[in-house]
Amino acid sequence: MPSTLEVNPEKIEENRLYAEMGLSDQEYDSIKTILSRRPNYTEVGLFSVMWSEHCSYKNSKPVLSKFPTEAAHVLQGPGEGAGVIDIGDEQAVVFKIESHNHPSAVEPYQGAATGVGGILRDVFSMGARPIALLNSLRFGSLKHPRVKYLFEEVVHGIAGYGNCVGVPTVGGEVQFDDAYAGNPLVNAMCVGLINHQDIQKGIASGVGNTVMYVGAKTGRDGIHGATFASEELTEESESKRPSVQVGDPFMEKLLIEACLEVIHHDALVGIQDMGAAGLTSSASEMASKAGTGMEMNLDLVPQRERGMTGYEMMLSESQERMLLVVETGREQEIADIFDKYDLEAVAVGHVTEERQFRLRHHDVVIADVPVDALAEDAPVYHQPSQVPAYFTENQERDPYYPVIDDLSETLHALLKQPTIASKEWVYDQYDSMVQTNTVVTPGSDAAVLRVRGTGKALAMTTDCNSRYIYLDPETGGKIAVAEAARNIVCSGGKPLGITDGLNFGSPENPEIYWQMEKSVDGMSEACRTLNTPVISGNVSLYNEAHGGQAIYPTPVVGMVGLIEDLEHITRSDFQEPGDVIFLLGDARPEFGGSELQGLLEGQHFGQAPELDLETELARQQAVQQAIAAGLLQSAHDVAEGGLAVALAESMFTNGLGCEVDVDGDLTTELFSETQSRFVVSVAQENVAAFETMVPEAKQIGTVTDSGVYTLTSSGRTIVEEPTTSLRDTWKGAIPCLVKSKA
Amino acid sequence: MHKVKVYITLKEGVLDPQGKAVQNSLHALEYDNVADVRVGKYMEVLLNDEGNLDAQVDEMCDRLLANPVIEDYSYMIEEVS
Amino acid sequence: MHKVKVYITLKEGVLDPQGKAVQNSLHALEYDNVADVRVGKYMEVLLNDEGNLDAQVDEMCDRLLANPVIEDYSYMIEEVS
Amino acid sequence: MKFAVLVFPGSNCDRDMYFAVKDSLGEEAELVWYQDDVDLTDYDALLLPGGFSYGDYLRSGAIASTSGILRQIIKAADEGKPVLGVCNGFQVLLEAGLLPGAMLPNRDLKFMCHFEELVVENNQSMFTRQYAPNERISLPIAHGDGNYFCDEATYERLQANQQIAFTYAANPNGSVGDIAGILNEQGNVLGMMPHPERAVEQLLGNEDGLRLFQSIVTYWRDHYAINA
Ligand SMILES: Nc1ncnc2c1ncn2[C@@H]1O[C@H](COP(=O)(O)OP(=O)(O)O)[C@@H](O)[C@H]1O
Ligand SMILES: [Mg+2]
Repeated sequence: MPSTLEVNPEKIEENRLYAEMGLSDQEYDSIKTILSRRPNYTEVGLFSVMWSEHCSYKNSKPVLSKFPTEAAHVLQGPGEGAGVIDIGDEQAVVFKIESHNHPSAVEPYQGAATGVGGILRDVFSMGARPIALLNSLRFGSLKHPRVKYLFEEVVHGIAGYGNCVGVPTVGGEVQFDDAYAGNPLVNAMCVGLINHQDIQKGIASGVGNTVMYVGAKTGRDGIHGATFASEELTEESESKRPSVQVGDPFMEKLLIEACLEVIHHDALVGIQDMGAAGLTSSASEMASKAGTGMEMNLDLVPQRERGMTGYEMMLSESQERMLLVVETGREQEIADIFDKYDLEAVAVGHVTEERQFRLRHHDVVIADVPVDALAEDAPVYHQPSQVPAYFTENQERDPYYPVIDDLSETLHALLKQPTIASKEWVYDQYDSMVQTNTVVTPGSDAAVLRVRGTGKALAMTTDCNSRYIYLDPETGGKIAVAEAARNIVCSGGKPLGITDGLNFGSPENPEIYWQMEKSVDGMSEACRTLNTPVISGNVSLYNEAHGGQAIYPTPVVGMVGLIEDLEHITRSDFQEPGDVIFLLGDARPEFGGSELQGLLEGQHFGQAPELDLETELARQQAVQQAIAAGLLQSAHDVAEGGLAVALAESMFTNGLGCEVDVDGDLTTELFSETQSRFVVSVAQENVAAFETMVPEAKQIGTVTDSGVYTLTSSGRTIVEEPTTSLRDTWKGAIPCLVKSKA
Repeated sequence: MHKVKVYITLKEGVLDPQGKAVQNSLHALEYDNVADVRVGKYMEVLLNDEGNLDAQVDEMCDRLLANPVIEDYSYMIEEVS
Repeated sequence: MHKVKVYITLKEGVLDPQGKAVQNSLHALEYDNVADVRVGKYMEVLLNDEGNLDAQVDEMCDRLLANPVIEDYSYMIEEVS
Repeated sequence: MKFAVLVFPGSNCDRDMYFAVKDSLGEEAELVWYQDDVDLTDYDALLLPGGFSYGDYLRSGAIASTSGILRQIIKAADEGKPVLGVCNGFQVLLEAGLLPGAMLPNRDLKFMCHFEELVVENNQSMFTRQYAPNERISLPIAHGDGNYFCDEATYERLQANQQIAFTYAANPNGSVGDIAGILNEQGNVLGMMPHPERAVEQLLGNEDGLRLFQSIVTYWRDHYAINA
């Protein structure tokens, strides 16, 4: 690019060079109006990244404004590095999710690793110690060699980064569907713990205060990463490969420890990570939020490569960097803290009263623009929205009803479906126990971490069944939130709030925009009913592979819940022979978007299962009450694969057996994915009390020590399978697919 | 039979945290004259002679041995008995 | 200024799980003539000229760059400007 | 009894070790930053925790093993003080030459984290005296480079001197002789890949690891506390 760097403002306009950086003619014109002159090359760069979808949410803002974000327990909603929720005892939980889809498609190891690094910084920049990582992944079918490579390397990258920094990766989800073949999704979530008094903000207040740069040196990596993340994947973006950043988890670990020390220093005014659009976004946002301006001398920015231009430094997305604002005159005190960790904190500028963003390089002012123009004044687009034809067709279809011959075979086949199969191959590679707080490790409904020094614990999960959302975004959006809450409730928790990762195709396509609107409508309604406000989130658009095939709409829900007493921690596995198994909620013949449909038809169509939020809430409260009363031995929600799969999953950890009786239509009873249902087990002595407390629950069988999974109907045995044989199928599926030669 | 010596290095401009860590450690050991360290991979591949070895090795490097997104490679082929 | 190219290989008799994995992957890609793969490290160390470089490099390798229990090393020193 | 938990840049099980000693074992513990100008003679036992010192760059434990504080660790080991290296701490002890052998990447090259069954091969050491002979215990492992290697002569020596403290019941990583933990010749330095500090509370799985720390304490009381 060196030759274009010389380009003067007139040439930029004449040759529409701004378009190459992702700005439209209109956007360029409004920049000219704001500046009352033509922007120079560096300035066009600043606007192009700050006005990209990734940083400005210009296409998604109108949709995001629908989310409920407030509740008495919310201490910090959307707008800072991460949201914060009170958990009592002057403590709070901090969490956020972030996508790294496009970088992971190009360089899966580093893409996923730096995704983890970025979300960690969002959390510790709030002053919180990161205590857990989760992720939500989507890939095409594991039969394709390229998908297999992406899957292995993404998992490897998440493990490589998370394990090294010493934050346990405790949960997540992985789904496989051809819709993601050309465009995998990699969303990472981080949860942190903080004392109220330590909550930090990313603000640059106090005119004259010093701006300090900490962490890795700036290189040419990721230049234009932010705009790259907002473009569709094309042949060209493959050739933009050098823009992929490389992470250094060791540096991040030092940064975590140093920053958590620095937040206790009273000379610190504000702190923010350099995420997307690096120095540009962190600096301009900190000033804009504080109502100040900022002046920086780029000669002082630590540089990894020789001859870097101002444009390159401002747009670089080198990882593991933080920006601090520090009381003037006390820089050395801050630098000393970082020095202990061999990190350099360098003064690069100062806070100004005049609300300009002014950059000097080699004694020349290379950019001088109003701070708010960058951080606040990006255009907002109300994209047109249109009901897709496929939706109307699906709604008008007769409900899908599957025909199966052999129940046992069907159960085995479902347990083998990669989306249902054990994810041990994935989570065994994650250190899920470091920090020694993980009470429930990956594999149960939600992960549970005790809060050291208290009698409390936190439950956390990520969920999103995108097939339902594809078929019916509004209902599917409700289901995503409800399912996350079910998982929290089954673990003994009370849902507190969510972070959302909105992964969609191009918002400029009215049908995709409609998917986004409707799913956010559904999510918002569920959040209101379940009292789980949205406290943070992330938007990733333009997830389309070569040829414009959009992914399934995938608004991932990350939820955290509070377990008020360690005694309430509940697992999804059956505990003792003799315990009585209950089912909460009846099945209806709902198979649209189900695993069984995918298995039999190779595609998903028809109507998503219905969801009644009041019923959902009532049942969740019933389970919560029963757990609090000490009546439940185990609790598990009925999800993909229906009751037959939920029962099997409940037996695998402890190798027990069960005898369960079902009546009615067997296909529906066993495999329907009707929502708001739970399988719980109750010790003999508590059965009466449980039945009084939850009269809706139906006894369906008992846990046995036979090691055999037995289903009967009208006195006839319909399935009889050794637990070990089912478990082998379920555990072996993914390792087998990974190992198989393409 | 031939022995192929493959050298894999990070592309210029790509961050090499490992190299940095080794360099700092060498400084701590008082080798103050170390100006830079880059860490890469070295592989020895033993090949039975079949077809065009140069073409095969190039292909192997592109497809598997090196990650073209962030790495460069070079190699030397030696005859062995 | 000199550039030292350091080659670190696993000692004979030390199992090389990485080499085995690469070899298996190459076979999966139908390079059937691959008889063996060993994976080691390749480092480039840039040194300002001070004292006896050979002695320094030997020492660096012994103290840090290679682990004598499992690894051998060799190197080449080139002059650069 | 006073334990030092040594913290290197990139250590990440340091706090876990600290809490295990302080809260579960009920003894004194201090986190000691590797560069601090401390005198380790004040401590009765040294613990090298797990993690990724220096990012595990070059070789796991290699860079940490060259830091100045190792001189003090070696001195303490020479004096017969208990020195325990867990996971990355074990790797540091190997790289520093305090224990024989070296670590290679796991057989199937993947990091792995789960509980593994171990066999207590030597229950006579100061670290294992609370275990029964050949007792089977379950401890978490969490490592990518835990494939212990030594040459045959060394292995024979380890066996002859009862230096093998723990083996895996089902070798997960390819280690020579299923080795999970080894002692030095004097028996006062133990390196092990499994994490005893992660198994000191029933809430988190089991308390099999707690007895390792209790062994150190009872040994120390028997030998020193009388004079103290
Ligand atoms: N889908 C969403 N729902 C709610 N809040 C969101 C959403 N997307 C982004 N946000 C909020 O907007 C703010 C800016 O987000 P983002 O740009 O992703 O953060 P960062 O700059 O740290 O990467 C954050 O507070 C984030 O929580
Ligand atoms: Mg951020």
